[in-house]
Amino acid sequence: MSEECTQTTGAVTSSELLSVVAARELAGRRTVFAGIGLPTLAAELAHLTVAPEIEAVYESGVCGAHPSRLPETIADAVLITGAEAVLTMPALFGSVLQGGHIDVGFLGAAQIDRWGNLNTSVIGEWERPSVRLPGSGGAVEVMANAREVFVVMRRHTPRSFAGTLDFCTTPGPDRALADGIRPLGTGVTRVITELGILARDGVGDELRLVAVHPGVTVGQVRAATGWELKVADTVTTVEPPTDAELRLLRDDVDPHRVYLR
Amino acid sequence: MSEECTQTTGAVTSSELLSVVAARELAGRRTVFAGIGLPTLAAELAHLTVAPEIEAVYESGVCGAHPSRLPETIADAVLITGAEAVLTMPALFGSVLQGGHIDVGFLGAAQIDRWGNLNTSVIGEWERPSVRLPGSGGAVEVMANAREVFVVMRRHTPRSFAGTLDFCTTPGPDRALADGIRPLGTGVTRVITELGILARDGVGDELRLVAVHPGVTVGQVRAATGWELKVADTVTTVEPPTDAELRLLRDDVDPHRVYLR
Amino acid sequence: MRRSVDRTAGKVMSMREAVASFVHDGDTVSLEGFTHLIPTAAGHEIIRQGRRDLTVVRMTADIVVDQMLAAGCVTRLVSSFVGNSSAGSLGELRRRIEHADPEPLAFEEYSHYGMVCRYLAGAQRLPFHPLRSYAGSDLPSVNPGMRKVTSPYPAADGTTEQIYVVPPVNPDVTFIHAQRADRRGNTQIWGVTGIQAEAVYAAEKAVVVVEELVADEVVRADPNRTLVPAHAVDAVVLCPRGAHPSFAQGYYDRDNAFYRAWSAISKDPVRLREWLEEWVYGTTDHAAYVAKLGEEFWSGLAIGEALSEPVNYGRRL
Amino acid sequence: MRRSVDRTAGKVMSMREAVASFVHDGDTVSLEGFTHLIPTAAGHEIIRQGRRDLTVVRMTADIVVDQMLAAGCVTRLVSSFVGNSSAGSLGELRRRIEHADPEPLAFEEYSHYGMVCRYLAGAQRLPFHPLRSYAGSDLPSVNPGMRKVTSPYPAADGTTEQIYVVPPVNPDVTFIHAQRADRRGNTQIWGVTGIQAEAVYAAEKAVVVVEELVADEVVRADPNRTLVPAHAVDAVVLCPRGAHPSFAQGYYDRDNAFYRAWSAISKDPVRLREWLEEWVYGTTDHAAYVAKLGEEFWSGLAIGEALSEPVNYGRRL
Repeated sequence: MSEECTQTTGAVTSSELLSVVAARELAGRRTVFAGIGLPTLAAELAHLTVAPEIEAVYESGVCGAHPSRLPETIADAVLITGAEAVLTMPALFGSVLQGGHIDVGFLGAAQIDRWGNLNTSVIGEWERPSVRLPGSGGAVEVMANAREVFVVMRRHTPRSFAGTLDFCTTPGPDRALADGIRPLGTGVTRVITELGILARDGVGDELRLVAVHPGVTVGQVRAATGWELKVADTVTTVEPPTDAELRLLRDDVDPHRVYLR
Repeated sequence: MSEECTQTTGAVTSSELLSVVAARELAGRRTVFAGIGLPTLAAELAHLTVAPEIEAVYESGVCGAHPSRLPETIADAVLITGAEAVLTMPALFGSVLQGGHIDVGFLGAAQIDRWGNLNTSVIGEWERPSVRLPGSGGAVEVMANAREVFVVMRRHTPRSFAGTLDFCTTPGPDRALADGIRPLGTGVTRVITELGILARDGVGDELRLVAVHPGVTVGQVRAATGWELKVADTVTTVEPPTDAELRLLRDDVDPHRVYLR
Repeated sequence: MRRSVDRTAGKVMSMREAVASFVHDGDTVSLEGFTHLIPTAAGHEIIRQGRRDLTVVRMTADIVVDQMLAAGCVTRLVSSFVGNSSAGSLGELRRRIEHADPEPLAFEEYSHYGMVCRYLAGAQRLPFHPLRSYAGSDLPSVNPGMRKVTSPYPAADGTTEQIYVVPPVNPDVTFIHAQRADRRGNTQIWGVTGIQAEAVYAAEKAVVVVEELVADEVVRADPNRTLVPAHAVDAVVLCPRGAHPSFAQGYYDRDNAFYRAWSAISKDPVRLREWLEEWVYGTTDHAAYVAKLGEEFWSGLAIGEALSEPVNYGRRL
Repeated sequence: MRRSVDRTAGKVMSMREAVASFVHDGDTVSLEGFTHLIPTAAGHEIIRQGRRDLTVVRMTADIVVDQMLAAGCVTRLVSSFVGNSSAGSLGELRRRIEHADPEPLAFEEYSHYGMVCRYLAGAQRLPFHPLRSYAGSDLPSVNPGMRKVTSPYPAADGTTEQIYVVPPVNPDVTFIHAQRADRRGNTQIWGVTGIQAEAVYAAEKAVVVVEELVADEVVRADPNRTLVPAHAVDAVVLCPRGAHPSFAQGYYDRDNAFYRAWSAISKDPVRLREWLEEWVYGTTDHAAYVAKLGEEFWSGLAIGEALSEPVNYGRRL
């Protein structure tokens, strides 16, 4: 993707690109609710670069993990041994998450709409879906309670960036307000995809395109989005992963290639 | 109090009498929510006699205590070391007590009325009382949630067995029903005093005199009670503490005379 | 009124006895363990004994649930995540929901904290538990369990505030897997402890399956480690490696290869049936399942030592 | 939105700095510790610094609260038990409530579980927490905080069900005492653990006072022992014997003689004033208070060893 990187570090994969961009967005953040996979990579890379003080909190109750290997699940034994704390589930979801101690929550989804509402339940009708997806897990709680939410979506298509969700599992603050309940968090503030970065500031705000990866045009992103995508006045080009970022990611964060493929 | 005891074991004190009678009432019970003092003595004696399988649960979260010494507080270090479990306060009050796992709760009070409602807050008006008492502690929860409640009152007087409570801190099930809420427990089923034993079966039932200590008349108990006391068709005489009971109490349960005075 | 358990009665029994005694056709059965300490062996014994019409309650409905579905034990599922961890799909569950194949599956869909609050309410005999979830979600439209309550206190800005609540769940029986217990049922768990304690307290009956049955003194040397006290436990089942393919912190590691394999196995109903025949119906009990996997297999999941340091509980001098 | 704590910033400070930084006139201050680990030294430093108009939140308002009342720090008390343990009365508290002497004390009276639920609601940002208490009690008539909510689910018999609720409590600052913490604030407690974790999470700021400041490795060797993680802690104060006359399981025993003595001391306002002059105003800090009591005194509260057995957290091979 970036010529000057290729020589020293090999071709940048999609996982590497998304992890590096997500890590940069964590600058200055303190607590991140990390799912397994790209969010773990991003949090670990941020810890080594832009957010040395960051604490990854896992849905399993682990706080301040210092894993000897990259974890394969949110409750991986290597996350527990040597961690600073392992909390009960009521404490984790009640006091830590709903209590407002999470700065950034990472979420993924099968579908996202222009307000950052997410579908992880079904494709088709809920009662007899064409695809039954895993459902919320803790996503409803992360969206409702984290200060802000980053969404990482590998595939940017009109199907996944949907004009209308098949089902809204995880509502953003706009839908909460419409339901008569004042939301606590900002909802989705960043969506990081293979094409670029969408951003959103708060209640009433739509996602808008703020950055594209090198070689991607605004038109391409618009065409890949299932609604009429708003575009920032200035769309920047994402700086490709640097050699330093890639070396840290490959040699220190995921040397056994658990997630980097 | 009982001549045949005096010779071998010395005079029976009021504490000993109340402890022995309370212990007998615990026959067949499994979990007892024990306060410090007479309830601890009663539970320990019951464990050695009529209820070998009994488990004392303490407000501090201790379950299945095996103290090396008689505890002086509900959180005494000797209750913790060697206990089977020490629970958090939400677990103790929420899951164990409100969850319905306590067979018998022991309570004391400054005042009790004919329905077994208790006052531990004030003598006089709540806003500017003549005596400010400690308040509920966990008594409200014990009454609301234990299967039944035993009350031990050292002094049986018209002031403490009150026609009208100065303040109802801890309501029995009749008052709960009148407040529109279905109670879960039976409320007070036994009141053990220096004069005898009052009993009550359930909702709508008043306390009635069922037994007197040797030498005490029904008339004496009536005169010492601040309402027109109901009396059972047959009032039995409480069997005085046996030598075996007293020996266990004095030599095994409280050899250091923490509570037996 | 909740049962009162005789904590000194003989509670130690085989898995066969525990399932025969405490699981009946039509029961609501909770199996908890969040990634860690999943009571797989309990699920397999329920399959062997051919229970029917069960409602299964499990936050993360994963492989063991897919297996119970395939064995025809389950007509209703209450869950907050229906997937094979991050390793793929549950083939049987998807057939049941997407195609009613071979029969429909009633599904109550919650989120994780919704399930946590249902267990909390169940354990505490509360009529409901409030939580700051579901506002604006489509979930309440397909799940009548999610309702709103108006707070009797004004919000910070003086307005009236509404909040969603969930109802209690009170399983007929809860199974959990744990590292160790004594014969009375005092149960110690470390590592990820999840919602196991609340799931036990919420249930009418509770069965604790353990890696080790230990002497009273072991438990009593560290009472803060006891998350489930004897008075809440009806049966203790000794069943080493009973959480496989899940793991037991400090005992054996997770079988990640099996998780990855399950997507392909479960995608093909014939292959899934063969798997059940060979590994569940074809083994008399979990000990046979463990033996069939073989010691070489288990050595691949072996772990090393990382001991906690002792703390002083103190002793009066 | 709740604060976000930098968990790696310099949090270790003296009690003087912690009180100066986090306690202001008019604040709501929670001091928790249920018989065990009472943060007495924190209360004494608040007295030394002469804070005024505080609302004190403490389930068992005992000696330290009586002392803070006598020092004129407190105008409002939120509590579920106002007594000197089982050892007698609190003289100053009774004068304040019974005779408004020297000035009235506003008092919010709860029960223990009512307070637990207020902390739970505070920690979880809930508008209220339900509990099966107060039905038929006179407490709601003197405490407008206790209100009823109608359950949106029918009761088992089909009728409508009501339940009492309590509002959240969110102290400006919570102080707890604990056995040990690391420099980041990861705090480990054993023995009676009470409501400390929830009291910390309910507060805007939290100060943890510890018997020992330990290396990161000590905490990380037993993460299940950490009840309060670093992200919830703003300051760590090393203050050995800071719970006296309460106790610290595994460190020193309770000073029962002082509890018994307090009834007489506090009954006489002059004697109480003299006690404060000598033991609080007359000591520069808790180290001076400890030294003044003398090593012979402390040897009387010394305890022996009863170590927990280590458990294996495991290590990937």
